[in-house]
Amino acid sequence: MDVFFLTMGAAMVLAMHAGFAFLEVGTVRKKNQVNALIRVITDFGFSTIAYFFIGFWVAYDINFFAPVAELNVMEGGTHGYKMVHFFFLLTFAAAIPAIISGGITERVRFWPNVVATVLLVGLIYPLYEGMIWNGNFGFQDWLSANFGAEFHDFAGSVVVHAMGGFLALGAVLTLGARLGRYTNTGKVNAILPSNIPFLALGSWVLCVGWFGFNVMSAGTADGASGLVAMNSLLAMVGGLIAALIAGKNDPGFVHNGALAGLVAVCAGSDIMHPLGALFVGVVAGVLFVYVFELLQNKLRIDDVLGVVPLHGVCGAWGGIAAGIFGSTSLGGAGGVTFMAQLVGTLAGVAIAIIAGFAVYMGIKATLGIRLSEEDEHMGADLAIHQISANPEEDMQTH
Amino acid sequence: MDVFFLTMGAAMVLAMHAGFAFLEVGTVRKKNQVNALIRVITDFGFSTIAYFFIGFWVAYDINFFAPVAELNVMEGGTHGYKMVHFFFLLTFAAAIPAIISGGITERVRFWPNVVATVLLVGLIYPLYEGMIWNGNFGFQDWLSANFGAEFHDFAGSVVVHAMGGFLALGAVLTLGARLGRYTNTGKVNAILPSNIPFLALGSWVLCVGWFGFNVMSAGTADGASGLVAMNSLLAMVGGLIAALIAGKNDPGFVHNGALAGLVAVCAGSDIMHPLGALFVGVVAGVLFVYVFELLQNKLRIDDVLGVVPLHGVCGAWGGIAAGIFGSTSLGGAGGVTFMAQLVGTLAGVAIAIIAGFAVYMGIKATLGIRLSEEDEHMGADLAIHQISANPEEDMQTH
Amino acid sequence: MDVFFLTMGAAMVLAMHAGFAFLEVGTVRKKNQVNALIRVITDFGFSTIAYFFIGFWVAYDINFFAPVAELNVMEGGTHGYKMVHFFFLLTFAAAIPAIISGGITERVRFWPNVVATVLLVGLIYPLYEGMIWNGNFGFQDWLSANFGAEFHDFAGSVVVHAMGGFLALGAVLTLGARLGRYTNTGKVNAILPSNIPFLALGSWVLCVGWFGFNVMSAGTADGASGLVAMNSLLAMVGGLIAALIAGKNDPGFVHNGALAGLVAVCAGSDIMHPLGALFVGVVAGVLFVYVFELLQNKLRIDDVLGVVPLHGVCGAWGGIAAGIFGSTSLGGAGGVTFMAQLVGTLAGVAIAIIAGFAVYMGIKATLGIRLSEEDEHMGADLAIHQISANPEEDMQTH
Amino acid sequence: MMKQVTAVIKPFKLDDVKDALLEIGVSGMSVTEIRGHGRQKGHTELYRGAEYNVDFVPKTSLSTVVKEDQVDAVIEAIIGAAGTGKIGDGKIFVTNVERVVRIRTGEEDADALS
Amino acid sequence: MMKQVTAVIKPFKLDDVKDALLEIGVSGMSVTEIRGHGRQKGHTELYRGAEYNVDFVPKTSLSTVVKEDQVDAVIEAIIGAAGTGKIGDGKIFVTNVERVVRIRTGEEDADALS
Amino acid sequence: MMKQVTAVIKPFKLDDVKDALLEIGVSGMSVTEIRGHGRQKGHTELYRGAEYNVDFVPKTSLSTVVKEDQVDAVIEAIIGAAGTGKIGDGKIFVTNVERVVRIRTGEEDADALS
Ligand SMILES: Nc1ncnc2c1ncn2[C@@H]1O[C@H](COP(=O)(O)OP(=O)(O)O)[C@@H](O)[C@H]1O
Ligand SMILES: Nc1ncnc2c1ncn2[C@@H]1O[C@H](COP(=O)(O)OP(=O)(O)O)[C@@H](O)[C@H]1O
Ligand SMILES: Nc1ncnc2c1ncn2[C@@H]1O[C@H](COP(=O)(O)OP(=O)(O)O)[C@@H](O)[C@H]1O
Repeated sequence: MDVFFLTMGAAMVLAMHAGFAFLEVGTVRKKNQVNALIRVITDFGFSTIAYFFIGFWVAYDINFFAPVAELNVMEGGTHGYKMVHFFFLLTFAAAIPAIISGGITERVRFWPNVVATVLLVGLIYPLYEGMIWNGNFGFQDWLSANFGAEFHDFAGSVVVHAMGGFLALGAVLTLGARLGRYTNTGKVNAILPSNIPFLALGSWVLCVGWFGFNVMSAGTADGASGLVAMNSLLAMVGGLIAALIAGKNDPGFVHNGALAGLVAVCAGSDIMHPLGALFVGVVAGVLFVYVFELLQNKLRIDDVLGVVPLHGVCGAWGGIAAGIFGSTSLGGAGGVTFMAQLVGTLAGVAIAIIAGFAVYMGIKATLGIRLSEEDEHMGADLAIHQISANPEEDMQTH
Repeated sequence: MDVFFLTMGAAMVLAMHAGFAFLEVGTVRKKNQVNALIRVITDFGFSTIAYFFIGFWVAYDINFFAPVAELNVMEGGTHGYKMVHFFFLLTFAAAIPAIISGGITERVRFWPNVVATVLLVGLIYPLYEGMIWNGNFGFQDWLSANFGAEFHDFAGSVVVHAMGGFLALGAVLTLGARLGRYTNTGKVNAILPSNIPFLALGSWVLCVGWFGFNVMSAGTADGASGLVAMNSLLAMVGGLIAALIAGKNDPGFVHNGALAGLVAVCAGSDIMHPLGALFVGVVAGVLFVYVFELLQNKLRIDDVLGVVPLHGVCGAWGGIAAGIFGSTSLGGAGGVTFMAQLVGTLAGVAIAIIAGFAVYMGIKATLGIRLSEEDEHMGADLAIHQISANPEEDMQTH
Repeated sequence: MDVFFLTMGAAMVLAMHAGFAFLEVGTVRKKNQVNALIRVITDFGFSTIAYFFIGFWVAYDINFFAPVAELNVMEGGTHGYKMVHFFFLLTFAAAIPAIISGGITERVRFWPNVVATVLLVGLIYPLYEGMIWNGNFGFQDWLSANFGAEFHDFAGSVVVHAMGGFLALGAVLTLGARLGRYTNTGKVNAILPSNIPFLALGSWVLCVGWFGFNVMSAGTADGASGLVAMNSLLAMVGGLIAALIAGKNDPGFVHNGALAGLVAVCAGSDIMHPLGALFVGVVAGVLFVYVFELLQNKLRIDDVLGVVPLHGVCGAWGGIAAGIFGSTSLGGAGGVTFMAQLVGTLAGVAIAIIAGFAVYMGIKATLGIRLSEEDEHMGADLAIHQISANPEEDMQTH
Repeated sequence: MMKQVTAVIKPFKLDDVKDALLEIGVSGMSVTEIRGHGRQKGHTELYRGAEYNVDFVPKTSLSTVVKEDQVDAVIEAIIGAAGTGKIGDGKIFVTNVERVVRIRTGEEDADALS
Repeated sequence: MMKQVTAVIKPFKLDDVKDALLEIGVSGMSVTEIRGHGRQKGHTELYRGAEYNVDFVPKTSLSTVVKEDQVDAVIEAIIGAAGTGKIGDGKIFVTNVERVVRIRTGEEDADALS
Repeated sequence: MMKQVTAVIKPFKLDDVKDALLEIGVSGMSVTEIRGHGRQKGHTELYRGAEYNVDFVPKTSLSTVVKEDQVDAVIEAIIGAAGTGKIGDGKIFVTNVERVVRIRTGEEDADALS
């Protein structure tokens, strides 16, 4: 039964990776679409390997290297619940490179990016994941003792999203902006997306899959909570409406606004009141629009899909918001404290920022991280994959 | 358990909204693709708000404004079954504007359309929904007393589809045809769809999601019925094959024919024999093709996606067909009468037609409902969203 | 409960048919996209009819022609478990023409192809399916007696994939290569795919749906096994990484490589150790790349999507691999023998090859199977469906 | 002598211009999608808060090769069919063509155009 | 003197024509996708029961600027490679070019073409 | 007399060339996406182990009709803006235009260009 439950959750979050892929395909220029697709599926592949052989053991001290007979997975036993739990949690872990991918796209080299994926999913992410979700290093106990509660992150606003989003900050800054994005004279050149329908498709797939991400985070079918489902729904809706208005009907903002709400609601979706969730979503939608514009146009950080504002900032907001709207005084279920949420969130953000710079600077110094100017100009599709997104058509017109 | 069951159903029907979006994106002209996408997701957003704050209360007298502690949703209680039930039923309610959207696309103004969405999902739809599915106003009792049975609409052939489809009639007629669609000299100008693969994608998503729509209408995992699944399958197949043949291999007809069968089978899918369901689907497929051509070319009603024939006519056919093929004499499970089905269906259709004209005429008179000629000519994408569907490419060639 | 379980499985495998459609749409030339879409959905329709009226009865001796009251499907009874089981197994059966479709696309006639579909899904496939999964004809008993175990094919590496893939061999050879593909002087002309993002979309849908294909093959929610899920995951990942490397970053190879791993893991996913599954996937990924190139470029067999290597060769490899990695000596759960797997696999492959030639040669001789040169040149879209994939755009530029 | 008359027009006027030309007996024409820059200004697109100016507007270029004595009629027909009176209606250019050959038959000049 | 030879041909003949031109020493050419109207008729599309006539057929326009003495050879090569004998094979137009400049070097006329 | 100056340039140089022309007072221009064959070679694509040579490279053709006395300035501006010094920078062709008409007003020649 619970195997069925988690399988559905895992399948839905697996589908989200297709969502990440299409969100990126739609946003990049046409000459980088193939690369976006291959990079996302390849990252998923190497994430699985890294998490299977190292990461899951780092976070939970579990591995699967005994013969099947000893793993107690057959019908008499647990039906392999641990295995499907691995699958489910892997789809979360693999979201880390999928998130970062959107920030570094259109200029990153292929294999060095795979190395980063392995390091992040095998080591960095499980480190923090284990601290929060497995009580490793006594961090949760310390929070409990000092701030009255553990850090509550039900479905990963911080563990997954803020972690991925702020890891991307180091990655994006290490890589630098795409050619021609910002001029020396201070001008900001717009680089237009190739395909809004693909962007929207990606967003829809992510929205739908997210209900697996959140509801199935309960772990067992009997633990599944309608509150989580309703809160996710309302935060999503709050995010999309807020981004629609703040973003003046812009398709990029609307479709990412729904995701902003979902990112923010993960942490407290099991304890907030639906009205609280709606409010959290609205704030996330607005936050996304303004921080996106701030980073891109004022701070000149070329985070292509806006993953720092989307996953980083909205994720951190979600971690903190759980401490506000989860409290009984605001109609929530309680059991959280503002300070524990704040400290837990800041710890995650700090680890992410530091690790992001460390990993990408390290790779830059050793393997090189960025495409040559010529390759970037030609596009990653032809440079790395020797094929364009619409080969039949491109052969005719180019 | 049932929370899990309904969550899956809700996620599947949520996905159907992406299906509505792509069916529309593929059918409209390229200059209106972005608008179609944004309108569908925005409608979903405001539907949620309207149904959460008003509609669900109108239909079922339930709201969620007490603190979490009092809502009895945590693990000891019902696990928030009511909440996920709200989510599930919302995805039905939100189908109303999604259906209408396909009829009024390419010329409707943005915010006036949102006002219509709120009125329809907050008031009109829940009114009839409550009458049928919650026994409000004693309508079902009256049917029982007079026609030997309640009106049986298992998964909403009439409550959702005929309602949406016939609401669209008033909307489409109030708006009028797209510029250049029909000339004064009596000529019918074809307006070609932009993208058949997107149209087909939308149809596939709707088909798959529909099994959530129908099977999960049982409400509980133990109530789930293989008969519903099989009947839905056979009606879908009947509809697509009939539309393929009647429509002479046309991709628009084939892919909508599958939906026509599914629309028609909703009402009686839990009581008809599979052969009955197959037949109901075949009739729906043929009906769709002929009524579509009649409306478009003879009656000169510019219902862009054909939602009146698809949801309206096939939905009404489904309501009535449940009274025919649900009877034991035709191998069905019985418990329905032809007259109750007929009267229930006609009541729904009448409410829809009247309300459709009332709401859209009202909005037309007060806010205005239609884009200016100039905006319609330029396309809703540039006019409302200042961006086209393929901005990178369009910047180069326009 | 189990009805819910299998409904989810059936819906997921139904979605895979959309995956087949888009994998094909993306790979063919633009002038054949509409035809690919219509052919896949039409094949699904006629498969349902054939399997409902004949095939299911051929394989399992079950039909549904009694009145509902006698079918014991209502709430007191089995909830129609058999019916949803039919639905689930139908989605497998319908995969046969969907697989073949990818090999014969761009040149096959429409209605003769439907005839082939009906013959294959109504007769040929259920024959072998019944032999393996229902013990028909005493084949399994004979294997048991002679080779120490029955032929184990948990989720259809051979029953579905090798069957479909090797049926396609006869179909492809009977049809011959597309015009201009190979010249008399021995030159191999490349025919480029139209749309890599659609190809990738198809692949992702297939990957996600596959977890329904494999996990739900257990048949009951309590039988669901985490081992199956984990093995499927690792084989998929092994396949994609291997194809990435062997295929030198090619998008076609990467996205099909994931499927190659999944094809191969079906048979033994319930008994192999995860490391065995990973290895089986890696081999499948490499096999796919090399056999594809061999067939296309050396043997000059114009199997457009590469379904013979993908489903045929990798499926056969999966059937045999279950006999190797399923054994306890390699950490598996045991209960299989290498010889039973080998003989069972070869039997399937032999039936497929013979039946493929018989059916397609027969149709060629009677109805004709191939488009006229002129139609093939114009494209199946205009020739058969009188419409192109992007009508609005094509009307402007053609 | 043969002349090529090339008209840069608004895309949605193509059908009208084509019909007008066929009416006066023009036997063939070739059409290309182009983008033009002139007095008519392009529009502005906005994406996620960033503005993009589209400096070119879509235009259609239609050209037909005719005998010299038809040139005036052709110009008149185009002006009649393509004009909206608004900026951006486009321009007509006349150039000299020295030789015309029909590929199918090898016919030359006036014969190749009939 | 330099001449521009422009050929309107069937799209699938482009490769053959290109090869034929390269063979006789043509150094460069430019190609545009166009749509043509002439004796060859367009097809009809049908969508959901409504008919659409496609009045233009896809054509490819290939043009090369050569020295005057090469014109005959170029025309011959095109006729040889582009002909199918069916209506719609297309036409060749020859016009005068007064000046040619190579952007990279500033070379003019014959030098710019070598 | 009026002349048409047509420049085949690298696509990413279009904005620079347009700006340079506007600066010297050119009032209008038309632009087409073309593909060119010349000394600059196309690239190779690889799909599933099969190689495809792309024989044409994407180019942009920009043409403007100006009065004869502006031709030298226009050529100079184009050379200045479109040159990268690498093979494939493109060519400029000058041809004679006998007549220009503005569709909107019917104005002819120099008036039609102002
Ligand atoms: N000097 C020119 N040379 C070439 N094409 C021109 C020239 N001037 C205008 N055009 C073309 O004619 C189109 C219409 O010109 P515009 O100045 O906008 O309006 P109008 O023709 O009404 O004066 C332009 O978009 C451009 O394509
Ligand atoms: N008078 C013309 N001016 C410009 N282009 C023409 C003319 N006549 C024909 N063409 C071009 O040549 C193409 C072929 O012409 P068509 O009459 O169909 O066949 P054919 O060249 O074999 O007589 C047309 O589609 C059109 O693009
Ligand atoms: N003889 C020609 N006739 C027409 N177009 C030409 C000719 N030669 C070159 N071109 C065009 O100019 C482009 C650039 O020419 P190329 O020989 O590659 O470089 P360059 O101009 O630097 O010598 C070609 O791609 C083609 O479009």
